[in-house]
Amino acid sequence: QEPKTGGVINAVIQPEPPGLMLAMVQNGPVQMVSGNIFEGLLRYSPKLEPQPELAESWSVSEDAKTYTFKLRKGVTWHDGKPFTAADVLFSVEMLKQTHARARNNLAQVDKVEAPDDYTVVFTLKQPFGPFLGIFEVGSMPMVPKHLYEGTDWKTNPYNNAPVGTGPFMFREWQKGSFIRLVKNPNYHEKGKPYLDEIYWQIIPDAAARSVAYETGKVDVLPGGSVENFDVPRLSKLKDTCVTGAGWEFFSPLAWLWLNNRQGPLADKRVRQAIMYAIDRDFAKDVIWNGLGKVATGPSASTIKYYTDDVKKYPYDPAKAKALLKEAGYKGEKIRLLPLAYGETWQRWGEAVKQNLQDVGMNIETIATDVAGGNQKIGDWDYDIAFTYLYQYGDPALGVGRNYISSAIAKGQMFNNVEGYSNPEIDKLFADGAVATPDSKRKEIYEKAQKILVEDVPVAWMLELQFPTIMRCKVKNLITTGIGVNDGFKDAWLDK
Amino acid sequence: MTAPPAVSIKNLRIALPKGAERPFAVDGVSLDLRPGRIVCVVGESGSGKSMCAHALMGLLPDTVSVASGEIQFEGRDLLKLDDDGWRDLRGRRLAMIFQEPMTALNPLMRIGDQMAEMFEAHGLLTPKERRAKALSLAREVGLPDPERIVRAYPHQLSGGQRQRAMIAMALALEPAVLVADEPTTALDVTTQAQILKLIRNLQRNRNMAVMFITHDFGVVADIADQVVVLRHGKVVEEGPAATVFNAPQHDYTKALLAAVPSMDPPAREPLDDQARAVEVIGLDKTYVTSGGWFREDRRVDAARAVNFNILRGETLGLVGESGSGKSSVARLVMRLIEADRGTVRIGETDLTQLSGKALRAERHRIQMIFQDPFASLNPRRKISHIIADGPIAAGLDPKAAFDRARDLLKMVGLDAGALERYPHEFSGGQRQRIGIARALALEPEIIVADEAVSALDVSVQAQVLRLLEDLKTRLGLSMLFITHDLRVAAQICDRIAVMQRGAIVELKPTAQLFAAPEHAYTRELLAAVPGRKERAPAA
Amino acid sequence: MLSFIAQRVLKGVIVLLAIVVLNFFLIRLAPGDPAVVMAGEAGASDQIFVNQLREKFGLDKPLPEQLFIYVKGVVTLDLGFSFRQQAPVAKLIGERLPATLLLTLTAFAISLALGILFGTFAARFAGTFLDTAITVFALIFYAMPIFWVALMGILLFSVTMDWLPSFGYETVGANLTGFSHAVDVAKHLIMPAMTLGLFFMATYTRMTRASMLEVKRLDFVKTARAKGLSDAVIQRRHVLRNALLPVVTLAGVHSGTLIGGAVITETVFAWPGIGRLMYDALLQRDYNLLLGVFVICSAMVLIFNLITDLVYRLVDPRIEFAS
Amino acid sequence: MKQFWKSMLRSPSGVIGLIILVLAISVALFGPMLFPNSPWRMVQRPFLPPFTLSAVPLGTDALGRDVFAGMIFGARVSLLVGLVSTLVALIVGVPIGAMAGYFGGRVDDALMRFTEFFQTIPSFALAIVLVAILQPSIYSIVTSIALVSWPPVARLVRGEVLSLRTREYVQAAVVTGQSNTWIIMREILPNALSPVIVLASLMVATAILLESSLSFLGLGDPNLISWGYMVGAGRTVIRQAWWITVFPGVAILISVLGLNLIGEGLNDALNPRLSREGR
Ligand SMILES: Nc1ncnc2c1ncn2[C@@H]1O[C@H](COP(=O)(O)OP(=O)(O)OP(=O)(O)O)[C@@H](O)[C@H]1O
Ligand SMILES: Nc1ncnc2c1ncn2[C@@H]1O[C@H](COP(=O)(O)OP(=O)(O)OP(=O)(O)O)[C@@H](O)[C@H]1O
Ligand SMILES: [Mg+2]
Ligand SMILES: [Mg+2]
Ligand code: NI
Repeated sequence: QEPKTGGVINAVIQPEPPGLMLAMVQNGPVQMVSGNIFEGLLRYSPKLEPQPELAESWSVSEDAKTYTFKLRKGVTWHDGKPFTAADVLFSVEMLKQTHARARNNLAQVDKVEAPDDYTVVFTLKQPFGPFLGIFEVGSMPMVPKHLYEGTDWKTNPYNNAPVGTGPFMFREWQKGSFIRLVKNPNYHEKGKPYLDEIYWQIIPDAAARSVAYETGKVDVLPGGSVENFDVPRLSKLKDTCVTGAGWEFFSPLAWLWLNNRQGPLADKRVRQAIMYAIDRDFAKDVIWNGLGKVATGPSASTIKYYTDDVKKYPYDPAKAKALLKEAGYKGEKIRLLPLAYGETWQRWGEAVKQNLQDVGMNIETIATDVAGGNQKIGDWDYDIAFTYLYQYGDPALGVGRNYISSAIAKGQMFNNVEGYSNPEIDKLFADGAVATPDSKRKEIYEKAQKILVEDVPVAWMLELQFPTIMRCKVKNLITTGIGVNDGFKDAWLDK
Repeated sequence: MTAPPAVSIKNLRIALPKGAERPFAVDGVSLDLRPGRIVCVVGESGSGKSMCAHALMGLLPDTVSVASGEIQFEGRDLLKLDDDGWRDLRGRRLAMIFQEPMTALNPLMRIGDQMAEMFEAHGLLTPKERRAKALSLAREVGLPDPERIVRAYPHQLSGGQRQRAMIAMALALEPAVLVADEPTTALDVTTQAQILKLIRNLQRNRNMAVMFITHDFGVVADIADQVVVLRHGKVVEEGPAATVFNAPQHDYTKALLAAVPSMDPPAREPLDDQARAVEVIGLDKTYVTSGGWFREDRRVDAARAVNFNILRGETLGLVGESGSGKSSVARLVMRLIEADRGTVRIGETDLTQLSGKALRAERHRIQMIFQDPFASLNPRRKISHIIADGPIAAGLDPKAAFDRARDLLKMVGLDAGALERYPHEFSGGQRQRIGIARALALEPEIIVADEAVSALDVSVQAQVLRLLEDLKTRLGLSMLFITHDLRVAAQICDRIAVMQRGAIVELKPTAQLFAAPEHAYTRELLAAVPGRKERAPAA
Repeated sequence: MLSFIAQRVLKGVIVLLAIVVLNFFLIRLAPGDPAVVMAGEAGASDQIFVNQLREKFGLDKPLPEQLFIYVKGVVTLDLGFSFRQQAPVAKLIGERLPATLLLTLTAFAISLALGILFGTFAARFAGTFLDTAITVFALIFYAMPIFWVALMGILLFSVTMDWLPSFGYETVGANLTGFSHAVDVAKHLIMPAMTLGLFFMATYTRMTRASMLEVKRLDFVKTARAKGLSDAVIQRRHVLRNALLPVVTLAGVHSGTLIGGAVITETVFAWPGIGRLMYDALLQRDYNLLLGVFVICSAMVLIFNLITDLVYRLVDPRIEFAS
Repeated sequence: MKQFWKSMLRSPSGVIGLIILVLAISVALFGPMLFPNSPWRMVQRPFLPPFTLSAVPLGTDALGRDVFAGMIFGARVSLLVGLVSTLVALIVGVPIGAMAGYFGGRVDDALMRFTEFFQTIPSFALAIVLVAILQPSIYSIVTSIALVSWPPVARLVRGEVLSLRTREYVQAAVVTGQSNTWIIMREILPNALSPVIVLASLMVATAILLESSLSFLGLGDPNLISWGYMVGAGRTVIRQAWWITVFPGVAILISVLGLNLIGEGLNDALNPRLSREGR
C-alpha cells in the first residue's frame, strides 16, 4: 500500500515530560516525544541490526577498535543550519556530561575525530562488543552545536523549544494539556514524514486515557499508557489494532531486587524458595493479560546471547516451603517494596505478597511513592523490591551492571543494589564486553547466565510487553526495535 | 356601653400541642376592643396573653391551633380568613408592636425602608411617596433627627428609638386596632414612661382600639381604660380600670395587686453601730473594646470612682438605668472582672490584692444571686451538685456538703426530693430559690443580688423578696441589692445608691431618698415609675 | 475599609510566610529528592549524575541556607525555579492558575447557587417529604467519593451518550476562537465543575436550611408578617438575606477544602490546573514548585476568605469599617 | 438522656442513620469472625461476576480475590479510620477551642491564628503531602486526616465556649471558688458538646471519604483492605467488572449517608428548639 500524506495524529503521553531536551532529560515520555524532534546516528531493526539514520554508512576496523561513520549529506537543523560532523563531536562531549547512560556507553571511547564535515571516527581503548548498539536517538541524540556551544546548557532557552534534525518540529506546549509537533518540511528523507501534525495529549488518569481512546479523542496509546486490565477490552474495539512490537531494543525485564546482604535473604536457599513460591504464570496471565513471557534468567530472550539452558524455577510452593525450612527461616519479617507505577504494579505486589505468605513468609508491604521507593532501594533499605529495567540489546549494556561487584554503590538504584558479589561473575562480564569474536562472547555470557540463575541474586519475573494500541488507520507506526520512541517518521494515516 | 366594639373576641380557645403543660393556652376568652379605648390584658407569665394577641393578628405559631370561638372584626370572623385575607388586614387594619425592640427589626434594612414596607405590602403610594411618608411618621413619633434616622440601621438606634420606630410602622396605615404585646418591658423606666405617653396620645388622636398586654400593674394603672385579668388561659376578672384596682372581685386579682410592691419604704432600724462588711473605695472600670490594628478602640466608663460601704446586716440598693454600670460594679465587687483602680475590702481582707488560689479561698465570703433563673443553673447538673459543688471545692467532705444542700433547700422552701432533679424540672421562682441556696451554701458574709427578682412574676417576686429579707435577718447577712425597679428597692433596702453613667450620684437611706431626692436624675427616675399617680393598693 | 483590607492582607502575608516555613521543612522530611527521582526516570543513576542534579537544584547547601534563599525569594515575590521543569515556578503556576480558578470558581458558584436553592426549598417545606427528598438528594453527592462521581459522569456523559468531552480544557487542535471557543471550554468545564460543585452542594444545602429555620424564628420575621407582606417578599427580603450571611462566610472558610478537592477532579478530568501540578510536584519532589503551589493555593484561600468577609461586611451594616 | 433517645428516635433520619451505623459497626466487629477468609487470598478465577458462585457471592476482583470478604474486612478499616481520626481531631480540637474561648485575649489570639493557619492550607492537599511524607500506613493516614480536620472543631468549640463563658451558671461556679479546669470540664464543655457531637458524626463521614480519596491516589495502607482501596483499585477495570467498584462504593455511600442522617437526627434531638417550634 502506498503511504498517504497528511493528517493529524493524537497520541497519549504519560506522565507529562519535564522537558523535551533529550540531551538533558531522558525519562520515558521525553524520549517518546523528542524521538520525533531529535535523531541519532543509527536506528535498530526489530532484530536489533543497525540501520542508517543520520549516519549513511559505517565501517569497523579489523582490530574492532576504530568505527568510522559517514554522515548523510544535506541534513539541516530545524532552524536551517546544516548538520555536520562538528555537531557529532559536540554532542559526544555534551552527552558525556549530561547523559548518564551515554557517559557509561562512551567509557570505552579513546577519542572521536572528524576528518571532514561528513565523517566521524570513534577510536576505542579496547574492543567493545556492543559498541554499534549505542547510537539510537534516546541513547545518543544529536545536539545542535551552534545553539549550545558556549552557553549554560541548563538554562539554554532552546531547552524549552528544542531544535533537532528530526521529522517533526516542536511547535507548542500547553502545560498540563498537550504538546504539539508539526511536520518538518525540509526533512532529509524525501517524502517523509507523512503526517502533518502530532498532538501528544497529557491525560493523568489511566481510566481517563482509555476513555479518551474509546471516544475517539486519541488514536494512539503507546505501551503502558493504559492499565493492562483494559488492554483486552480496548483491543476488541472496532478499528483497533494492537502490537507488542517496538520494545526489542529495550526488552524490559521485571524482577525483584533481593537484598543479599542481610537477614534471611542472604541465604541462597531462601532466594531460591522465593523463585519457587511465586506463581509467575499467574502474574503473566492475570496481571499482564497474557502479555510478555516468564523470565528464565538475567537476560531477556530478545537479547543477544540469551540461553534458556539454565536451572528452571517452576511454581512449586511445596519445594519453596522445604527450602525455607532447610534454610531455617523462622518467620522473620520481610519488607516488600512494590513499584508505584500504577494499578498493575500494585496488583502484582499484592499477588507476590500473597504467594510468599502462602509459603509461610512474613511479608509486610511498605508503601511509598516513586521518589521514596528509589531512595530506599538506593540506600539498600529494603528486603524485596520490584523493579523493571531496560536491557538495551546487549548484556554488556543492560545486564552486567546489575550483577558485577564493582557496580555496588550506595545511593544509586540501577546497578548492583542487591549486593551480589561473585568474582567469577565479575570476570565473566569483564571478559564478555571486550571479547571477540561473537562466538566467544556467546560462550562467556551463557556461562554467566547459568551461574546467576543458580545463585538467584534477584528474582526474575517477566519479560514485559507493553502493547501499543492504535486505530487501524494508523499505518507503519512501529518500524524499528525502538518502537514509538523512534519517532513517527514512517507513520501515515489511511484516511 | 359607648361605641360598638371594633373587635370582639368570643369564647376563644387555643389548643396547645400534646405534651404541653395544659391542653389550652387560651380557654374560652371573650373580650371587646372599642375605638378610642385601651384594654390592658394582665396576668402572669404563661397565662396566655401573647396567645390572645397573636390570634388576633393571625400570627399563631404552627404548633398551636384555634379550637373554637370567633373574632369579629368589621363584620367578619377573622378566624375564617384565608392567607390573603389576613395579609390584607394585617398592617392596614390591624397593627402590632412587639416586646423586644432589639430583635423586632430586620438588622439588614434601613429604618426608613422598613417603614416604607408597610405601604409596599399593601401596594400603596409610589416609592418616593413612601419615603416621604416614612420621614413624616418618624417625626410624628418623636424620633430625633428624623432625616438621619430613616437612613440608619436598627443597631444604630437605642432601644427606645427602635420602639418608636416600631410604633411609627404600626401606625403608618392608620389601623383601626393596635395590639401591643408588652411593648415597654424591655425598656428603662424613663423611656417606658415616654413610650406609654406616646401610645396614649396617638391612640387618642386616631381613635384607635388598643389591646395592651403587660404584666406590670404600674403600667396598667397609667394607661388602661379597661382591664382584663387572665389566669391559666381564662379570664378571671374584667372591668373598667378604676373598678378593678379599687374593688377587685376575684381572689387572684386581689393577690396580684397585693403582690405589687409599694413605693412607700417601710420603716427600718438604723444600723449605724454595726461593723463594715464591705468597703468599696474609688473603683474605676473602663471597658476597652479593641478595634483591631487600625481601628480606634471603643471605651465605656462602667464605673467611675465608685465609693460605698455596707454594714453588717445591711442591704444597700444600687439603682439606675440600663447601662449605668450596676452590674459592672457587682462584678467588680465579686472580682469577676478586674478593676482598673480601687479597692474592695471584705472585713479586713483586700480582695483586689488576691489572685489564684488565695482568691478562690476567700471567695466563699461573698456570694452572688443572679438575675436569670434559667441561665444561672447548669442544665446538665443535678441540684444536689449545683449546691454542693462550692462547699466541696472549698474542702468540705462531700457527704456533709450534700447534707447541707438538703438543709438549705428546706430553708428556701423546697423539699429534699429536689436534690436529685435537674434545673429544667423547676419553675422560675423555684430556680431562683435554688440559686439562693447555692449562694448560701458557702455561708457567706455578704450576698450580691444582681436583679435577682426582675425576671419573676410579681407574686413570685414578692415571695422571693420575703425569703431574702427573712434569710438576711436570720443569718445576719449583708447584701448589695441591684435593681432597676424602684418599688422593689423601696421594700428591701436600708440605703440606696443611685447610679448614672458609671458614677454614684446619690446615696441615702431609703426613706430619705424617696421623700427628698436631691439629684435631678434621681427625681427623674422616681417620676417615671409607672403607677405613681394611682394610689398604690394597701400592701 | 481600605485599612481593613490592608490589615487582612498583612495578616495573610504572615500566615503565608508561616506556611512557607512549615512546608519547607515538611516536604524535606519526605524520603527521596528530585535528583533521585530524575535519576530514576532517566534509567541511569551514577553518583556524578545525582550530584550534578543536587548541585543544580541547590540541594547541596545546608537546609537553613536553602530556607533563607527561598524565603528571601518569596518576600520579593519570586517563587523560585523548578529545575525539573526548567522554568520559573511563577510561570508554571501562572500557566495553570486560570484553569484552576475557572474550575473552582464555577464549582463554588454551582455549589452555592444550588445549595442555597435547595436549602431554601428544604427550609420552606421543613418536615415534609420534599424536605427529606432534597436533603437526601444533596447528601448522595456528598456521600460519594468525588472520583467515583467523576468516573460515573464520564461513563454516562462521555462514553455512553457522547455529550460531553471526558478530559482536558478545550478541544485540542480545534483552534477555536471567540464564542465557539468559550462554548468549547464550557463543555469541557461542565463535568469537572459539577462533580466538584455537587459535592459541596450538600454542605450549603444543609447550612442554608438550618440558617433559614433559625432566622425564621426571629422576631423581625413576625414583624414583617404583621405588616401584611406577602410570603414571597418575607422569604426573600427578610429571611433569605439574613440567613445567607453565615452561609457565605462559611463558604469562604470552606474554600480551602474546595481547592483541595480540585486535586482529584483535575486528575480524573485531566484538567490542566494547579491541583495536578501540585500532585505531580509532590511525586517528583519538585520542592520549589510544590512550595509555590502551596503558597498560591493558600493565598487563594485567603483571598476567597477576604472576599466573602468583605461581602459580609458590606451587606451587614452591623459591622462597621473604621474610616 | 431518655429524652434524648426519644427525640432521636422520633426523627426518621436519625433512626435510619442509627440502623445503618449499627449494621456497619456489627459487620466490622463480627464479620471477620464469621467469614475468616483473608480478603487478599486469590480464591477463584479473576473477574468472576457476582451472584454466580455462592462461595464468592459478590464476585471476584482482578486477582480473583473475594469481593465480599473485602467488603467485610474493608468495613473495619474504613470505620476505624473514620472513628479514630475523628477522635484524634476531637482530642486536638476540643482543648484548643476550649482554651481559646475560655481564656480569651492573647491565648485566644494565638490559638486562633494557629487554627487559621491550618485552615488556610487546602486541607486535602495538606493531607496528601502529609501521607506522602510520613509514607502511607494506617497511622499516617489517621494522623493526616485528623490534622486537617481539627480546625473546624476548634472553631466551633471556641464559639460555644465564648458564649457559655458569660453564662450566669459559669460565673456562679467562679464565685463559688471552682478552678478553671473544673469549670471548663464540668460547667462548660458538657453544654458545648451537642453541636460538637453533630459535627463529629459528619467528620466520621468525611474521614471515610478522605481515606478513600487518598487510596484513590495510591496513598492507602497497602497492608489493609479498605472500601476506598477497593474502589480505587477497581476503578481501572470498571468497564469490564463494575462489581469491584460498585459494591464498596455503595458501602461508602450508605455509611456516609447514614452518618449524615445521624448528624441530622442528632441535630434535631440536641437542638429541640428547631424541631419543635416550627415556624
Ligand atoms: N410555640 C408554642 N408551642 C407550644 N406552646 C406554647 C408556644 N408558645 C407558648 N406556648 C404555651 O402557651 C401558653 C401561653 O403562652 P403565652 O405566650 O400566651 O403566655 P404569656 O401570657 O404571653 O406569657 P409571658 O408573660 O411570659 O409572655 C404557655 O403555657 C406557653 O408555654
Ligand atoms: N464586657 C463588656 N465589654 C464592653 N463593654 C461592656 C461590657 N460589659 C458591659 N459593658 C458596657 O458597660 C456599660 C455598663 O454595663 P452594665 O452591664 O454594668 O450596666 P447595668 O447598669 O448593669 O445595665 P442593665 O440594667 O442593662 O443590666 C454599658 O454601656 C455596657 O454596654
Ligand atoms: Mg408573652
Ligand atoms: Mg445589669
Ligand atoms: Ni436526661
